[in-house]
Amino acid sequence: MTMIDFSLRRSPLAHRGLIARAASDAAAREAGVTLGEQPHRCQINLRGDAGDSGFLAAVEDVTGLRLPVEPNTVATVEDLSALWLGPDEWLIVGPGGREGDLTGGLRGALEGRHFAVTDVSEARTVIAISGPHARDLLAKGTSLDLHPRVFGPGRCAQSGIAKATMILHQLDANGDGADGAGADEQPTFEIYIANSFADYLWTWLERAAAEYRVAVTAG
Amino acid sequence: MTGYRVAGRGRVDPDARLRFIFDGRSYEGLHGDTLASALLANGVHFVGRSFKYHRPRGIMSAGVEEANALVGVDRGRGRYTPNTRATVLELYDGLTAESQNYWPSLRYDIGAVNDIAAPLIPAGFYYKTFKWPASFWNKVYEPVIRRSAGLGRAPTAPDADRYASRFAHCDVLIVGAGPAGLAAALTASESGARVILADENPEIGGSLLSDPAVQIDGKDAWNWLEEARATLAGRANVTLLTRTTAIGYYHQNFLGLVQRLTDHLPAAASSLPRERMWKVRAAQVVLAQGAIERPLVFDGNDRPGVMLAGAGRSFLNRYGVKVGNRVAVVTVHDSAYLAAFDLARAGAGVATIVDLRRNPRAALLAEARSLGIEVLSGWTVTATKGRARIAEIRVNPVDQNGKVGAARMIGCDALLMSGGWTPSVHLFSHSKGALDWREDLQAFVPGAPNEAVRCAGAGNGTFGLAAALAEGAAAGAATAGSAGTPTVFSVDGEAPFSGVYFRELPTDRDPTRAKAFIDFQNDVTAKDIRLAVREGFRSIEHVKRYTTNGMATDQGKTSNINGLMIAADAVGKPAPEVGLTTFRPPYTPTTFGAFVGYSRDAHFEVERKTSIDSWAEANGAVFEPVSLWRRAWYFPRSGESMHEAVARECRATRRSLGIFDASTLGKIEVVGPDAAEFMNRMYTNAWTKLAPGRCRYGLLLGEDGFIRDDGVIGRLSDERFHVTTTTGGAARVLATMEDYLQTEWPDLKVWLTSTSEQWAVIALNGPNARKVLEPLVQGIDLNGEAFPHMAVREGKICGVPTRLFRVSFTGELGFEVNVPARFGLSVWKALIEQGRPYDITPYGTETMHALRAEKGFIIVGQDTDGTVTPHDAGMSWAIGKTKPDFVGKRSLARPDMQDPKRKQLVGLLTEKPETVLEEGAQIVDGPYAAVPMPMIGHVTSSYHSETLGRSIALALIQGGHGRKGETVYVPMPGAMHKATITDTVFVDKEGAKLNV
Amino acid sequence: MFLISCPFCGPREESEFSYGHEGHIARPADPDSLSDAEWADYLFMRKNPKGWHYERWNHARGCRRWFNVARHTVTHEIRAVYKMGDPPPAIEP
Amino acid sequence: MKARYSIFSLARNALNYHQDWRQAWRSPEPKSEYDVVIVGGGGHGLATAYYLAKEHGITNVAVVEKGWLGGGNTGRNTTIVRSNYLWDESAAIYEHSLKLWEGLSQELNFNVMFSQRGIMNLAHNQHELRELHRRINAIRLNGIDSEILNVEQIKAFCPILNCSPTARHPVLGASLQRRGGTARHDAVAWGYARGADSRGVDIIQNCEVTGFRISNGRVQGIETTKGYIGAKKVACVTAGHSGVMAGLAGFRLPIESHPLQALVSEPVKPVLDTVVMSPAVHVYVSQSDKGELVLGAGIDAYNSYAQTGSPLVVEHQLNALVELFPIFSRLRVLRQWAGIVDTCPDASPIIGKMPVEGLYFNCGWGTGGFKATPGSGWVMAYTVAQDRPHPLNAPFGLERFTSGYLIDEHGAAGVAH
Repeated sequence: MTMIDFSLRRSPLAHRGLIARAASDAAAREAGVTLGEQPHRCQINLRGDAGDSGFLAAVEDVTGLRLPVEPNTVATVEDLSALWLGPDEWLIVGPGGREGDLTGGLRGALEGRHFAVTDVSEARTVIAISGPHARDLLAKGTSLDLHPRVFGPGRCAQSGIAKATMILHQLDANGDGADGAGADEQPTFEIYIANSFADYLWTWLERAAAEYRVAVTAG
Repeated sequence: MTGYRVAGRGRVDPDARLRFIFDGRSYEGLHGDTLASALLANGVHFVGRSFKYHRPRGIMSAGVEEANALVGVDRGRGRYTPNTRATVLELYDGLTAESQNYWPSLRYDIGAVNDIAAPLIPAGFYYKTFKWPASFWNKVYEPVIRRSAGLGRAPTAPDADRYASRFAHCDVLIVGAGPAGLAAALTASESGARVILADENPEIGGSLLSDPAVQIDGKDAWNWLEEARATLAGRANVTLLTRTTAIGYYHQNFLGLVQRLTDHLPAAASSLPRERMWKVRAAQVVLAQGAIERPLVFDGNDRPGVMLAGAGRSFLNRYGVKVGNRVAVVTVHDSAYLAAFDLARAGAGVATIVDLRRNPRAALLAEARSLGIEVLSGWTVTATKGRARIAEIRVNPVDQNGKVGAARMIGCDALLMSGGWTPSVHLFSHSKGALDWREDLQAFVPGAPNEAVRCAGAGNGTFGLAAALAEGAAAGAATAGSAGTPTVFSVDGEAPFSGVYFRELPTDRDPTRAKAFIDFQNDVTAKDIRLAVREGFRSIEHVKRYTTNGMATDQGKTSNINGLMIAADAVGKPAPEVGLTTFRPPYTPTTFGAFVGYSRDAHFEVERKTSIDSWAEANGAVFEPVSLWRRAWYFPRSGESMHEAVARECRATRRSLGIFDASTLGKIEVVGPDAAEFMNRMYTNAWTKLAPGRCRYGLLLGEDGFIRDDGVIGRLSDERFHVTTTTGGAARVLATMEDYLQTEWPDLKVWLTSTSEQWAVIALNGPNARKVLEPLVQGIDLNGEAFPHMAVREGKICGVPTRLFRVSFTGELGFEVNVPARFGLSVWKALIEQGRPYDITPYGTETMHALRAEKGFIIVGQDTDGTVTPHDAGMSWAIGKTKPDFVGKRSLARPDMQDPKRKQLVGLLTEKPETVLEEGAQIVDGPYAAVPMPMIGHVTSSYHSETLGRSIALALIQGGHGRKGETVYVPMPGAMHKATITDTVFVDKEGAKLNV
Repeated sequence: MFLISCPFCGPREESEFSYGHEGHIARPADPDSLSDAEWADYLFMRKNPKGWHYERWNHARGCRRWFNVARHTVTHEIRAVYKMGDPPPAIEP
Repeated sequence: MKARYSIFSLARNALNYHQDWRQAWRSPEPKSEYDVVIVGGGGHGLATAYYLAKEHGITNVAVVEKGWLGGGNTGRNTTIVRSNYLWDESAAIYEHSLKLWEGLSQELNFNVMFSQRGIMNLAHNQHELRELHRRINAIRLNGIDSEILNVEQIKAFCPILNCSPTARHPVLGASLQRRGGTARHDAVAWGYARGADSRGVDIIQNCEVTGFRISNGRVQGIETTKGYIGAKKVACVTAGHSGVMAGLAGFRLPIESHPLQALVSEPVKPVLDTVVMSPAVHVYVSQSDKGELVLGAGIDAYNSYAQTGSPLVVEHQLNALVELFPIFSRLRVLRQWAGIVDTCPDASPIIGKMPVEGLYFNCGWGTGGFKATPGSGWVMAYTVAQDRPHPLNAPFGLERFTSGYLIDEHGAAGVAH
């Protein structure tokens, strides 16, 4: 794996100084909505035939992930997740730095099949939205129905938000057990947004959230 | 307490007194009042002037149907709102409002001469005159007409408020929280269905708010209402929205609701939006919009003090205000009696009830007698008197043959009228549901639906409280599916509810002279309607458009049906055959801002920025918008003009080294065993033989054969192409590729992935480009033989992975450094550092354009306009001659594509080297003196060439390829310029500078 | 605003889709063999029916897949949504 | 010949309270045969009838309309009239039309309220500015009035426009055609109807065409809901429904029908005395003599014959309006509606002969038909009378789609109007 000088990396929202603006944990707990950037995430776009069990198996060997074939769902194993983007398209996400070994590993394992592995880690940043008003805030920008009966933890969708296009992922409920109860009152969403739209979307979110108590979190 | 306030009545708070100002005078009202009820409590009826005749007008209703009482509300700078209906304007402390459409004052209005001139200006008079002399229309007539146009005045400052919007999804959306809507909501929400209940009023209840005496389930209406509210509020699956108007009903149960959040508050927190647009997608819809009372049509029915009977009752029971101390009533319907009785009990003297029906219900007559109210049954009203307020009515008996007897005058200070009730079918009509004519109601009611919708209550033609509750409950149960069973309600003390319907009331006077109004705001009278029909306007749409009936701000809520009945009578056909004008959104006038929501200022549209944008900004770049992007246009140093800056940037690049942010280019990875075949079919060029590691300029056409996009395409391996597109074309090209791949050639084994945002692209151009790169690049031999022009290599720069292209859009030795976007800025900075010894110069899009023009490289969309073929552009070389097919190939063979007279791209050199032609200047053959001049083409690109020290231009000229050396003329404002046609390459024709 | 059921992602709002016009117009396999009139017919001539229209939509802001829709051009009822290559369903007029 | 309209006839009729006005046109039953039957009682169809009678002496003519006169796009459009088109062919036909507009109220003895308040097209970026110059230069050399305004001149001409350089789409320049403006749409239909009727043309409303009778390649007449009507020649001028008519006649057209939405605000005292159009932000607006702001925007993307559109389009056009005129934000939408326009691949009309002998079509005006009403009717009358196109409409034949000689006016169309 090639050495990359991470100190040179700069997220599309770096100029907003979000870390410096981050609220205290207490303030964040009180907030109606929290917003934060999670800047450097490994993102691999994977194309292939979901009907080809060999393809699915090969991907599982490399990533440990059983690619989700149910639309709008996410498979997660430890720090890797696979988001369903389409009938033959997934986004494999994980901690920054995994790009090299994942792309290499996948290309090796899929040799001879009709597939495409494309590193798009640099194409989008991630904005995390949490809190009791998270759904209300998102509803201002997206026409997706985010009601717990319809969406909920472990689901994802590509859609529009305000005048941008996003990938939305609702995380599994943290701390409140797998029943998702916590996710109902305090859901956490992640928006994958293209770099060049990130500044627009961030300022839009802050403005739309103004009528709730909003706090910035450090990623 | 003012003279007209009735203690102990209404839902207003007698202890919460509010001051407000109307037309400069200070008044007192109560919390819970509307401006209208507060004015009436102060004895003020005369509140405005009508649109055409400027007649004095009073409050005629208690709701959204108000046509007269429109006021301007002033909440300070950037917060002036005209044309607000006083009847729905909630009172707050300090409210400041003014009446409209008069000069100099409401009471003494010059425009009132129109009322005297009325005989000269009947419906449509303006079509018949103002034609001579022709020049007078624009200079004299129209300016005068425009001076009298409009109602309120427009705001003069930008809106200081903010607006919100959101999407919402539900199982059942219920519009209207009157008895029917509440019954539907209570039932539907029992089963846990997601229910949204919306009502335009500040509180739920609808007609119950004006009918406190009636009993539901053994409770007084208002107690039952409070319990219903509590029940609904207690259900997590119910969203209760008051002050929320359903404005439009669109396809597949998509409805727009506008919620008013702050207009009722004296002052609101700045974080609070003024209004919120709810965009609701509902599985099922229940419409319970209720009904609107009809005015009666008689001479002088518009005088201040004349109002709908139901309104009189609402003002009393809901707001604790009696509309007069000596009230008269004229009616064809039972419901008006209720207003009379309630007013009498409240101590307002009720003079008389004039009932055109010969035999009203005995029960009503009995109660009237017990309250000491005189009932004239079988009588009519033929005139009213009084200036700023009604003082007398003229009444006459009508015998069974319709003969009108001798008149008698009755004094009064208010006249309540009821012409019966019209179901509100507006939203149902928006949804394209069919409307059925109900002869008994003389009204349209919902028929066959076009969406998943049910109607209930008065809005469905189902009158009476018990019936409305039952129908609402049934609708609620049905929408909730099998889960729901209709709640059953018992009702006591329900009033009778029946009536007949009239057009103009019978009169003993000449009806052709009567001013019997139908559309109060637009001053349309019964005789205007008859005139329109007489002149051949026999369709209701023609009548409406000719007379403007129903086109005022109330959109015909009180006038459409009366207009239709009179038109039908004049045409001599049943009403449904004459038709009903379609109801159109919005249900009530809706603030522009509510539609706009957050899309203002910076958020009106996305502004895309590259990873290097912040450096450009910090270094004084001037930006230009390019599609959604903002791009550095040029980098002026202090005191430099644009021309000087661009000249310097050009010089530096040609002589040493320029650096340019090309990150906005679109990038697509085309991957798979059939990648080359796919490229062969999409682009004009041949790709099979392109070796991995090499690049080629690609040209993309539409099927019509015209140039759509272009870009350099690198082959990374046998099965992987790195395609670049124009900045504006990025999304379009990928979509087009996916279209062909998925719909025409699904057999091809190819995947397409956008990498536009993955890569930052830094273009280095100039003789010293290689020198600067060499020390920073690892794993790539930059030597000319190892890395020739039009090649691509993968390696590292500054330790960062790169796709390094050796390409040139300037004609100089050039490289395009693709690095992962997050490293774009730091690599850019590193190159700037490394380039200092060579005076590395950042340049913007203007210099890029000028340099490429010197080389005759086209810019799609500037040198082409969607009508240019590759041959026209002099790029036949880009067409793979041996290929059987590619997108657009067949169209190139059409006769007009072969025409030698087609406009072709050429170079132009002006006779005077300092003359820079205007881009978009037209080209002619001769130095014509006069227009029209036959045009043979136009200038597409034009610059001062710093390299040549003179101007250059590219142009599309008829048969241009065959006219090199010929002279043409370019007429520009103030001058006719002479120019010579040349080829398109002005600098380094043999391309020597590239091969180093 | 339509509610369109993407065959892959499920029901989504019209704003996520882009319109692809009349469907089932296959690109000629050998365009060179067509007369100018036949080519113009393929390029430009359309049924433009008042009634059921078999048309293409692209889930542009979603999975980027193209698919077919049978929609009524007066009532806007969407009767069928089906994948590229599938035959148009028969609908009585 | 019926009584002329004038201030004097108004005064005379006022004396007896307007009881004696004669009907503006008759409502006759159809004859068994006509020399020419015109399908479509909109502005273009009625103008065709009027000029057939007036210019070519052909008066044995019927206009059949399935609904009420002017009930289609004539009565639904935003009434903009201009001739500032890029290509010579377009400029010629629209300018011919504009010249007819300038005398139309007198010609028809019916005030169509043609108001030459000027049309201002805004440019918001370098590309638009370049295209603007190209268009204006071409228009000028074609002898048509047009001028370029810089930002200062724009501010002076329309002070309430947001000309801030920091706007998301800053105003960089504009073109102005002072002779352009608006007219009263209904009056155009009514004026032509009255004029045609007085020359003997039968105007037959509520008469829907259900088919064409065609034998050996020549049209014989039309089947209608009022029975068969014979015709030596049939002219279809049916705007949004041209595709349907072509289907009945057995051929297809390069046309799609789309909804075009418009809206008006509540009336306010005059603040906007010109027509402002902005292709980049997608809106155009004027203020009517009643005080209402009249707005339009682009078409809905999909085929439709339902006169409704997506609220998204309305939302976008109001976003654009408030961006250009921030003071309008608190005004209110009074009424929104849609018409059905037939769009051509090159955004230019089709006027001429069809594959069937004796059958003529005038369609494909897309979003720009109203302004062309007089000129369109004038050339259509010539084409029908002479059985060959007038030089003004010769370039707009169906053949161009085969030969490739398209007259691409997408740029000129900019936003729909």
